[in-house]
Amino acid sequence: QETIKIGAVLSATGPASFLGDPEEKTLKLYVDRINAAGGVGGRKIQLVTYDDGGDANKAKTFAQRLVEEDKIVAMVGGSTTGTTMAMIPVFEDAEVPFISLAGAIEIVEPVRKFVFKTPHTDKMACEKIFDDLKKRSLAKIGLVSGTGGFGASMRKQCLAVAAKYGVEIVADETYGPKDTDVTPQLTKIKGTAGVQAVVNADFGQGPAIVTRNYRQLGITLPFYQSHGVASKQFIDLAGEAANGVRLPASALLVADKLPDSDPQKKTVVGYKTTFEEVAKQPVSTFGGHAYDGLMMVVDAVKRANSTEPKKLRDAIEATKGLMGTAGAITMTPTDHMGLDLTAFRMLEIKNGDWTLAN
Amino acid sequence: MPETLLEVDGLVSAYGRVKALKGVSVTVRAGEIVSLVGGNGAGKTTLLRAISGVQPVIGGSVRFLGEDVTRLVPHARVARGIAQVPEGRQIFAPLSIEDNLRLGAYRRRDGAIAADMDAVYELFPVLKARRATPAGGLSGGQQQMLAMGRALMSRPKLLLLDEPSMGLAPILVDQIFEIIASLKQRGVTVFLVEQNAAAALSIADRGYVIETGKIAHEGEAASLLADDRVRAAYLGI
Amino acid sequence: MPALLRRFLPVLILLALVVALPFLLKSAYQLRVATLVFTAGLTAIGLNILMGHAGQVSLGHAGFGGIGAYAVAILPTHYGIHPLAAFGLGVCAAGLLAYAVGRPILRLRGHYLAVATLGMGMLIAMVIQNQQGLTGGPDGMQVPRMELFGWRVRGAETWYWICGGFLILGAVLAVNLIDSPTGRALRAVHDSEVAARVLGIDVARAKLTAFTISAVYAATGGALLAFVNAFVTPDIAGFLHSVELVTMVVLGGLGSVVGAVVGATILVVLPQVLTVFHEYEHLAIGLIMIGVMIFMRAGVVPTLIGLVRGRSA
Amino acid sequence: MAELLQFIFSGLTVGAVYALVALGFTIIYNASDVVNFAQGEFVMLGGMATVFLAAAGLPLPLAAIAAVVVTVAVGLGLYLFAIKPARGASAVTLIIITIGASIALRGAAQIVFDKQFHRLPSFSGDDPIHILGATILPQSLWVIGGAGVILAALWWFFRVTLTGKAVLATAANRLAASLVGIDTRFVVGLSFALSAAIGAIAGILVAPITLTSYEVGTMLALKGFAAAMLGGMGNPIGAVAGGLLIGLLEAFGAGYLSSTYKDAFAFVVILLVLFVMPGGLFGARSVERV
Amino acid sequence: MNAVPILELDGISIAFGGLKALSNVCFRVEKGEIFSVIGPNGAGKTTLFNIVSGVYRPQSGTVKLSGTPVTGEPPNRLAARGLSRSFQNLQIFARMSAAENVMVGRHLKESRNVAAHLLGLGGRDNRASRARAMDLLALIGLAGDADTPAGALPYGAAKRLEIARALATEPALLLLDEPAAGCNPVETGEIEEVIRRIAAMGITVVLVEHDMKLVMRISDRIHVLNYGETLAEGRPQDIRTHPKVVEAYLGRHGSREAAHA
Ligand SMILES: Nc1ncnc2c1ncn2[C@@H]1O[C@H](COP(=O)(O)OP(=O)(O)OP(=O)(O)O)[C@@H](O)[C@H]1O
Ligand SMILES: Nc1ncnc2c1ncn2[C@@H]1O[C@H](COP(=O)(O)OP(=O)(O)OP(=O)(O)O)[C@@H](O)[C@H]1O
Ligand SMILES: [Mg+2]
Ligand SMILES: [Mg+2]
Repeated sequence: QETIKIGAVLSATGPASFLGDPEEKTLKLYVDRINAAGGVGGRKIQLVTYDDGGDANKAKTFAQRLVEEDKIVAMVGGSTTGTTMAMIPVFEDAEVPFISLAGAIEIVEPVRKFVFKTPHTDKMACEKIFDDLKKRSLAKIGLVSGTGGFGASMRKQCLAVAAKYGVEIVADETYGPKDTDVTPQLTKIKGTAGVQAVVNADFGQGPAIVTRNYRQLGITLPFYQSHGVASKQFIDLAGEAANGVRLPASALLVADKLPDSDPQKKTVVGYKTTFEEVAKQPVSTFGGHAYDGLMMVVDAVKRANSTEPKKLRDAIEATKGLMGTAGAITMTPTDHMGLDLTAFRMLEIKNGDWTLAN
Repeated sequence: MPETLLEVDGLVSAYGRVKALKGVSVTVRAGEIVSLVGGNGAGKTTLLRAISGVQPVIGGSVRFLGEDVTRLVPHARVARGIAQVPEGRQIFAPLSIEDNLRLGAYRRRDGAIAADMDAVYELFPVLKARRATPAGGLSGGQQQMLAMGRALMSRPKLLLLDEPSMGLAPILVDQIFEIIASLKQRGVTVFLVEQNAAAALSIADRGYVIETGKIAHEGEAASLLADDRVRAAYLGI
Repeated sequence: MPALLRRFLPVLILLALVVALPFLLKSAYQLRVATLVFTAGLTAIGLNILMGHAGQVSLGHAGFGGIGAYAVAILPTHYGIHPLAAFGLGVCAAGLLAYAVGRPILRLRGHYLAVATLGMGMLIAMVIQNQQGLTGGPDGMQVPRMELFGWRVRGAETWYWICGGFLILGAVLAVNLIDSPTGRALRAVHDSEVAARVLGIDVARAKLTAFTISAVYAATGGALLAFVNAFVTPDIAGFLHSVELVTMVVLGGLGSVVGAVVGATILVVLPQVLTVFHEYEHLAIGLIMIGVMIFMRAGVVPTLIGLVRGRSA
Repeated sequence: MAELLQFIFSGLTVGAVYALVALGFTIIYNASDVVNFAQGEFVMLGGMATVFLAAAGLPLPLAAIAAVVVTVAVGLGLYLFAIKPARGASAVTLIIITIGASIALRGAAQIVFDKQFHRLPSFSGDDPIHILGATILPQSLWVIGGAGVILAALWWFFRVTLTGKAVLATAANRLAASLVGIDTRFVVGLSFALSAAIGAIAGILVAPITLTSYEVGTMLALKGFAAAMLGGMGNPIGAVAGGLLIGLLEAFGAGYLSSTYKDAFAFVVILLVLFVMPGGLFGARSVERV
Repeated sequence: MNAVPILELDGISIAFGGLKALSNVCFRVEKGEIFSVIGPNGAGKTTLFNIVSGVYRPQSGTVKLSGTPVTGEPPNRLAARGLSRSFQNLQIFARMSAAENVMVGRHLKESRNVAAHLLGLGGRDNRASRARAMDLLALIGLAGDADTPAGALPYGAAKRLEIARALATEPALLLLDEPAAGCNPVETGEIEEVIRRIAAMGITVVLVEHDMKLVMRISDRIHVLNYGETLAEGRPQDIRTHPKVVEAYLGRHGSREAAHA
């Protein structure tokens, strides 16, 4: 019987390998598992992955290759917003469903017929953080963000929604994706009058360095990171300094601490255990996004009982209550992400481990 | 008959497809001064480079003190006692004059290096005056002195000289030829390439004439000097 | 005339290639790869004028490509300028910038010139990356489709022919230049600046000419790439891309027009072919580069030409 | 005041990192006129190998030594299998070979190690040292000290030892070097080994601050190269001065101007310096007679 | 004297670091002369050429070409004024053919319209320059090597190539720095012939050379430098026996050679 050909263009190397690497591992891992268990409705999945190295130009070429040479029926991938945006026209033209793993809201707003995405948007992360600030009656914050894709995009969103939560950004500093010291920026924030909390928007190693510098300078204000650091690796890299940091993230990170009653618990514990066992590295939410994307396709194939791309697209759009690592996913013709704010949890790092903040 | 120091036999060498040496044979015996004369592009420089090992050869052999050195790397030949004053001087421009001289004695481990350096300075006082400055600033003739001094620093058994008088003031040309002649007393054997053929042959024991990659004449220096063909072609008389 | 034939042989080879390829390439994907080779090749031909002939390195040429690319993205999007005009403006802007910064920068030599151009390229990339409002920042921006007399220029094949045309044009101009008084002046500067000067060559001007021309090539290549992709990200102007361009020129063979295109082909096609190696891809690319340079020291094309000549002689 | 001092500390820390990398460039450059683009990979290898050897159970100091040995072996391998076979090739060709090597080494590292970021524990703890209201981490002092020691060693090597002079002579005129009896292959091989060792040591010293991953070499090489050129290529003193200056410029740029354009600020200053001093701060004016 | 001298140096001084390479050098070269500058190694002859041709800028003093002060003008502007030179340390364009080397010398006579060159409109210049280059190569005896890469020419040939290249600029004043270095007496004789022909074309020649036979035979006047200062100036027969020149420069060998001339 014919296999189900799923494509993936990921930034497995390059500056965004932080995202692409766990994504690729997750896809391979779960495709193998699904096939070992007999496939989907008796049909095996065939996964075709390409590494774009974070380069949009390459990503687009590979996207075209997936569509024309490999003849895939659905695509799960696009690690960064840049590569995703470059690939969108290819899948729109070819009418193949494309589930992006990148963060920016532009991917699904405006809604494009064949384009979906799994992760929470950075706008949601900002909202979640500001919500928490509001609860703690903190209104003036310093923002320090990376100039890479993730940080720049989140900075933009945070600046846009701040007013809605009554938050005032009194210091706005940035640093480069490969910077090794951020103390000058933090010194400036520290010296800014009235700052009550600091938010760091970035992913990769940057936030670990920022966190260490933060403690080096002895700043004691509440400190927020974004969902970009949602991996145990952050705690390893930042060390002691990570304690006390708060961040919005999916339930995945606190899988074992969730109450048994939590509807997400089974999914996240399952994914976490499987991934860590096979990949031998701590789970991150990015791999989780790939898991969610793959499961959306699998779920759609089952419901559509077809691998015809257009039918798959319709089925994906009809996804309802699918439990992913990021939360329960419910797509609609006007919402191609399918997550709401409740999917985010506010976590705090204590004693080198994640805990649910309350 | 003194022992044979250098024996070049049927040497062939080429640049790309152009053969610059087409089977050259030359013998130099210990203690001799042997001159090689020839026109522009005859292959003199190529021969000296091949003897030193910096020019690939595609045929023939080079024997030094009875040992076949044809396949030896250049520094191993220096270690066996072959030094060269190359065409175009080839000094270490950014290094100081003193360092240039010191590097001439790179293969030596004896204690007489400092003394030899003083001897070179005595030969060429200009070098001493500027010993700490980069050699690249020297005038053309001064660089030629430095190249000569550097080669002497290695205390060679065989000294290959590629146009040592080129660019030197006449008064120094005298001096250079005197030095070459005096090397003989110090037991250094000299293989000399010179355009100043008359001067070169007049201090030499024997001579070779090379024409487009082949030895055309050879013999006692005096007889070459007297040879009409040589006089007409190379001495301009 | 055989002399004329010899001179235009590179152009004829490229022309034959551009015309023949569509018969061999089946899918839009394959045409796209060929198109990418053309845009990169065009940039490499220009850079070759600077590096191969005038002997000046630039580690910032991607910056000029970025200017061309972002011109056709920004000007139509934000200022309503027609894409064709934007194309022209972008290329002019890159040329003018090269002309303006070239004078001081080109006084430097060798590796110092390399860092200076690197710095210039980085500055361009940094502006593109950080002027988020205008450029979309690191996530990039859409390039509006070009419309000519009501016809929307699109489709892999259309862009194939357009880029192929530009490649041939670029090759013709380069070949003309090399054999002209200007070209000789550039090559003279490469071998001995002081001799060039005493022969009446204004060395600064000669270098500046090469720099500006090569910047125009790069901007043209960048703009075409942006059109083809309909999307640009700051990578196009980045340091790594600059290094890639230099590598193309050297791999293919410094001083050879066909070589520049061959170098571009190697670096564009290789990653597509090497996907079979999966995670060993980068290792393989690196090793292939080393291997080519060891066995073809003068670059692929000059070495092959040398072999053929050697055989026939 | 405390703010200014903090910027200075930041600049010195970052600058010392660049300086260490820049120092690694000098030896190979001095021996062969080649800018070794794989120098950043030596730095990466030093850090990553230490991390993984330590994770495999070696005590940290031993892991560090082993990592230096591994990196030196890689450096020698690079010379023996990539540079030496290309004997007689031009400097550009050799530079492209080092670019190829850097891609290959990164590709190999991502397989042998992984694609994660790692951190080495700081050598003397993470408690910041407070000076007049500003703070500096003990590890920064290690990096600065390391740069100082390597600088002194290199200065001695090139100025005093005959081998050091042979290295310089080989770069200045390889033909003449052969003719005075220098084994030029040995010299160039040695320079690769030494550069690799310096790179590895740099990688180990900076890893607790910069963190390390298979990709960390690219940026470090870029900044290190800029630092080396700013100081005057081939001069160890210049390398350190250039590194520290760039670090300070970045810190002051971020502190007083705009953090977004701090790198731009640093590059603009580099360009300005080179316009005034085309051979870098400490570069010897090249003497070329006609 | 009659007309304005073609080259006039007045009080030229330059120092490198602490080293005074030239101090207060003055002389005039009349149009049509063959004027030689001699002196011990390091006397400052090449430095003088470098100053006259604009490669170096003197620390004091003036250079006049046909009465016009040109001190410190860049070499390319001086070339446009009719000055050209060869080099003691070869500066040929090694990667270009011998003919192309000479064609570069035509640069100022060719159009400099880059746009036209890009469009392939340089053919006329190319043909004219090539023809002229072939003539000049014939003059120096390298016609057979027109398409040889200049880097592969033997030393002596390369030196002559430099002369042809300098002649291609159609100079009024030609500076030759040791053209006969590396040539045997026969070849030196050929160089002498070339210089005479150049002079016969009405080109003024300033010559630096250590070959005393050549210098004494060919020069109208000789200027002697020593340690950057003028030691003597005069006609060959006066210089040949000038005691200071003999002592500082000629020595036995030089005197013998000079006497032979
Ligand atoms: N690098 C090179 N590439 C190609 N051919 C060369 C090269 N060097 C020398 N040749 C050729 O080899 C031949 C011999 O040259 P060589 O330099 O040995 O001559 P020479 O006798 O030393 O001449 P000169 O007196 O001018 O120094 C010449 O025909 C020359 O053209
Ligand atoms: N760029 C420079 N840097 C340092 N010193 C220099 C420089 N140019 C010339 N000199 C010095 O100036 C003096 C004159 O040099 P110049 O080359 O003019 O001598 P020359 O008369 O041409 O000698 P030769 O006959 O040996 O060629 C020399 O002592 C030389 O070392
Ligand atoms: Mg010779
Ligand atoms: Mg001179």
